[in-house]
Amino acid sequence: MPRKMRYMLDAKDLACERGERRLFSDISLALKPGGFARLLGANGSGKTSLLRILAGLTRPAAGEVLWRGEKLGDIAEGYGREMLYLGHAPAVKDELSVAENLMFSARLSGIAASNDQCRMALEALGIGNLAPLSARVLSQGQRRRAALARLALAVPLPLWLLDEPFAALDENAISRVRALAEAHLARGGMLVLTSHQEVPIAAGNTQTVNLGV
Amino acid sequence: MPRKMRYMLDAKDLACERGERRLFSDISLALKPGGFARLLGANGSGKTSLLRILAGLTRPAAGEVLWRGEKLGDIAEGYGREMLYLGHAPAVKDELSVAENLMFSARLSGIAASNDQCRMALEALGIGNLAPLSARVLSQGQRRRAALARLALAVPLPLWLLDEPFAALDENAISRVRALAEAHLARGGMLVLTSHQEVPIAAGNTQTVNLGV
Amino acid sequence: MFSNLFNFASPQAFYPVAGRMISWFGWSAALLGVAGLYIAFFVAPTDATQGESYRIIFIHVPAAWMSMFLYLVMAGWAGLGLVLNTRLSGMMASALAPTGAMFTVVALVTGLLWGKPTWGTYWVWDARLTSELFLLFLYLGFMALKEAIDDPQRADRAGAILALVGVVNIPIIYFSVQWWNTLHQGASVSLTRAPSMAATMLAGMLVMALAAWMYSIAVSLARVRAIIVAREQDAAWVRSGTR
Amino acid sequence: MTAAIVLVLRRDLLVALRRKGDALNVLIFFVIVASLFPLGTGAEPGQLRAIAAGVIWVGALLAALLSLPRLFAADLADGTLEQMVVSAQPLPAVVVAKIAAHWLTTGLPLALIAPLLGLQYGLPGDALLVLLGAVLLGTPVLSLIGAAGAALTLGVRGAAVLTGLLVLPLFVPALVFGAGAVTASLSGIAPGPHLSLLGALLAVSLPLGLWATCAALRVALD
Amino acid sequence: MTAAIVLVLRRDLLVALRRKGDALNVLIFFVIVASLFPLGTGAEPGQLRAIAAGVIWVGALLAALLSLPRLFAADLADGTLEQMVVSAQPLPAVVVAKIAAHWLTTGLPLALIAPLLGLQYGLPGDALLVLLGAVLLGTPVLSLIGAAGAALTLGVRGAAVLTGLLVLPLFVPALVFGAGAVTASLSGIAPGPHLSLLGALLAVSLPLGLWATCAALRVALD
Ligand code: HEM
Ligand SMILES: Nc1ncnc2c1ncn2[C@@H]1O[C@H](COP(=O)(O)OP(=O)(O)OP(=O)(O)O)[C@@H](O)[C@H]1O
Ligand SMILES: Nc1ncnc2c1ncn2[C@@H]1O[C@H](COP(=O)(O)OP(=O)(O)OP(=O)(O)O)[C@@H](O)[C@H]1O
Ligand SMILES: [Mg+2]
Ligand SMILES: [Mg+2]
Repeated sequence: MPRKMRYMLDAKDLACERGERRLFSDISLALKPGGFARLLGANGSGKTSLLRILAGLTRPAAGEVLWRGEKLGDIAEGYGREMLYLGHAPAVKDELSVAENLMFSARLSGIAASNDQCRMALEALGIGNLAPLSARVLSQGQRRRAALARLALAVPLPLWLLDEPFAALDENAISRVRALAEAHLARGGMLVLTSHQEVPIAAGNTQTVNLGV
Repeated sequence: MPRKMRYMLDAKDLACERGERRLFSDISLALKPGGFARLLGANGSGKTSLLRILAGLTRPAAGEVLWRGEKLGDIAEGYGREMLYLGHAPAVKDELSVAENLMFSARLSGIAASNDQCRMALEALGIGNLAPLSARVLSQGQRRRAALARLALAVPLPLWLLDEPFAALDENAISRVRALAEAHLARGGMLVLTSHQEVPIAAGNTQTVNLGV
Repeated sequence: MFSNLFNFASPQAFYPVAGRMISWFGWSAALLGVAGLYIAFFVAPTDATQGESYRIIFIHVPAAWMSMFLYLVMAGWAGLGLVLNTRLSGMMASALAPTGAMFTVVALVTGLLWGKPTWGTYWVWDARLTSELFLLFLYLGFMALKEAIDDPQRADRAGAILALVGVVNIPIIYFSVQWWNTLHQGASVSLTRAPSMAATMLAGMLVMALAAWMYSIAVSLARVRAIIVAREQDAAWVRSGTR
Repeated sequence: MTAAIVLVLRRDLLVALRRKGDALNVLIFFVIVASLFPLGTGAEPGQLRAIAAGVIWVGALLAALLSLPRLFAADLADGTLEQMVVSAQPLPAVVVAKIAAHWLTTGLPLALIAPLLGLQYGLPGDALLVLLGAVLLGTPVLSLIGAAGAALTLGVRGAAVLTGLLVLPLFVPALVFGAGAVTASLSGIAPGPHLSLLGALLAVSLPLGLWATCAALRVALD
Repeated sequence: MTAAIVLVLRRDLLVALRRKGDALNVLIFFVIVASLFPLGTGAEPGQLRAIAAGVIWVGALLAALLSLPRLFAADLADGTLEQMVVSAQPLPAVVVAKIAAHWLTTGLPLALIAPLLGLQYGLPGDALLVLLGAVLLGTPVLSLIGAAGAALTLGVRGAAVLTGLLVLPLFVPALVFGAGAVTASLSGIAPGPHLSLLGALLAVSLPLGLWATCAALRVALD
């Protein structure tokens, strides 16, 4: 019980199997408000798999993930209202404009953002001028930025799970994302991310999970 | 005539338009054997577009690209036998094994690689053990490595055009790719690449093309 | 809390048990089969209207019954696996499918052969025949789907969903003769009514049905053992030869 | 719940609107299938009328099938699907909305054009009405079952064909009752029983299809 | 040139055959389609024989259409297509190989099983032969035109509408002549003219389809 109360996100003794092969086992991770965890490991070590387990997308082969003391499977959409997961597929639809994309994905996370707020979120990522363009014409980095603009709207969501958020971004974009992450942590949010790039993020409480080779 | 003879790849006064908007103009770039060019610029500045023009995939709005003194359009597959282009899509088929993927894409570039050579190429990228696996199960970084294994076989091709080769790679993989690139330059190959990550590459003759914001 | 109750559901525990059971069921199947065929071809009298051709019934009806019954069993295992996440269930479902498909084919083929002398045609598009054909497609779809998915656990779960949805076809086959008026005859063996056929015929059919049952169990157990070995290649108990 | 349905429905319809060709393809395919028969069978009015319902229904089945691969595959590839599963909205609501969008862009147009085709085949007025009713009741069944099939085959090579293999057998009852209703009305029998069977089918496939689709989507992402 | 064709053909066939069931699925699917029609239209032997050719052709058309989306779209999305265009191999060779692979995995199996289905529908022996010939001549046309359509739909906005309007109507002559040949042979008329029209169609669509596909692919990548 005490552990439940102290940690918002509490992952205990997780193990993951892929194609009959055990990727990792006995991985534990616990976050309080303001906590930041960085997942490290070589290519293929299981960082993405771990993040998907934390997001409730994949079932762990062993162990369990608790959010506010409850098991993930039992809370379903309740968790979705408090957690933002960004995988490496940007979830940006070619057929919609950049602004429409952002608006719909914010609503999907339960955030009713006005047009102005969407605009400002895009500006926070430096792509305000692209808002009316069809997402089809975006460059690789612009597409990632369009996906990351969700972060600027996700202020009410306490937990962010980000998979390689800095890949394909230029320096300017990296520092913008970093600023968003630090602001999130400063206001008591929690953040788990994977990144091969060494981007320092200031947090009161940082932990590192190393999945090895 | 003298310019034609001195440079293998000679791109003159290139301009690129996308959706009625001029991305860049008056960009020139010329490479001799052993020459290395790094394309810089913010997200959306046109690096990928420029690389695709050099590969002959996109037609420039102005200017022309000469290879061994001949215009690209006139030589078609002849150019394909001397140039390797790796875009940010890895061109790795889920349905084939990692080894089969490599074998077929090498053949497509006109390189008849034996099974052993393929194996060694995969080992050069540190994924020799994944050779028989279906590409579907690869992680993001492993997939990029599988695509980059082509470099280890592309020794006979004098020109390499690489779009963000270091994205999603861990440190170990980055240094392997860097070693391949330096060996290529050292034996008189030419290399054009874009990268947001600062990866130093030793070359006799380095030039930087900055496409700005 | 189910972990004790379903302890036997671990492939490791099940493997040797299955090994011992196979021969029992195999021999029973053989004996019953011989007895059933003997009744069918030597004891049962010639039919007044259909002559000798009616003897197909001794294969046709048990096969048709098994084709439906095995589907229900397969779907049951699949559903169990989906709910309790036991590995063995998916393997059992996979092992049952080919046998079920085989009996479906037998029912169809014997029906075709029987149709020619009795109805004057091999095939009519009537509801019972068609729904039985679609049972075959369901079996094939189940196997194709499992085959098409690389990850065995994922394949099990996807297959289970399909198998459960397909269960609706079974009542359609069974009641089709009542719901639509068709060429095919209705049920003559019923628990609530006195059987309307000769006692020897009934006995022959029941013995053949039992034989089919034993055969199905034996073959499925053998197949599930093969699947266990193939899937658990990495597991230590297979490598150490405890089997 | 309703908010979530409206949200996803609006989004899917917007995407469909931007790619009008897809819906149009389905419609054109349907018309071609249906008009091929007068060409192929040597147009005898009596014969035509007899097969009209069957042809139109088969056309509807095939058209529905044709549009299935698009239902989830694009969403899976670009990451939208995983966003939907981890979202704040209940998955069944998302799935209901996606199926509704599918029906609105394929089933409904087919239902609206079916009486025209029936006219072409010389069906009398009341049979046309029955046809319209049957297609309106039956196409949602196709969308529901089809969605389950599409979800089951997500990420699988040759998915389109596999989907066909899986769902066509389950489509058959809709075909039988749907065509049966029209044939009955042509022979002067009341089509009511057939239509209520179709309704029952819809009532069964609604929960079943939804459950299977949600379950299969979770499996596909695991 | 030949080496390039063999290379891409082998690769595509390997991709197709990696799933053992893939080609088989096409067949089973086709059989299901063919079984649906009699179910919907009622089951009189005379009628069945009359619609047999139409049913088989619609099945072929559907199988072709269903498999088209995966012809180039997957290659575009994963970058294989741009690799093929910048490769050392001539693009027309690559395209020929891809179309041939498509035909070998969809058209050919259909052609081989079509006579069996014809048998099921009660077609006489000579009509079966005509059917086989017609399907063998006609399915490559479907692959060729379909490939051009699939290439046109890649990337270019609004091209989907264009494809629907261009490709499907172009399929119709193949269907008309193909079904016509069988119907003619059934009514005792020589099917020769229909078959030679099919042959002419193939002769026309070969260069046209190839050229259009190559051009469209370059446009899609530009
Ligand atoms: C391919 C064609 C056929 C198929 C798919 C088929 C299918 C079936 C099925 C599924 C059953 C078991 C259902 C039940 O017990 O109610 C059955 C039983 C039976 N079939 Fe067939 N059948 C076919 C052809 C025939 C023919 C041609 C005859 C003989 C005229 C026939 C006679 C029977 C009889 C007598 C039973 C047992 C019914 C009973 O006693 O319960 N079937 N068939
Ligand atoms: N079905 C499967 N069969 C075998 N191995 C699998 C299967 N699915 C995934 N894997 C393996 O599991 C690992 C997946 O790792 P994951 O995607 O979590 O890696 P990662 O740490 O995120 O790597 P990266 O840095 O490259 O993104 C890979 O090594 C992959 O080969
Ligand atoms: N059809 C179009 N209409 C309008 N703009 C377009 C169109 N196609 C491309 N663009 C624009 O052209 C630019 C393409 O840039 P490109 O992909 O070359 O960028 P990049 O420098 O490689 O960027 P990144 O670092 O993000 O990869 C983007 O700004 C994009 O918005
Ligand atoms: Mg990863
Ligand atoms: Mg780029």
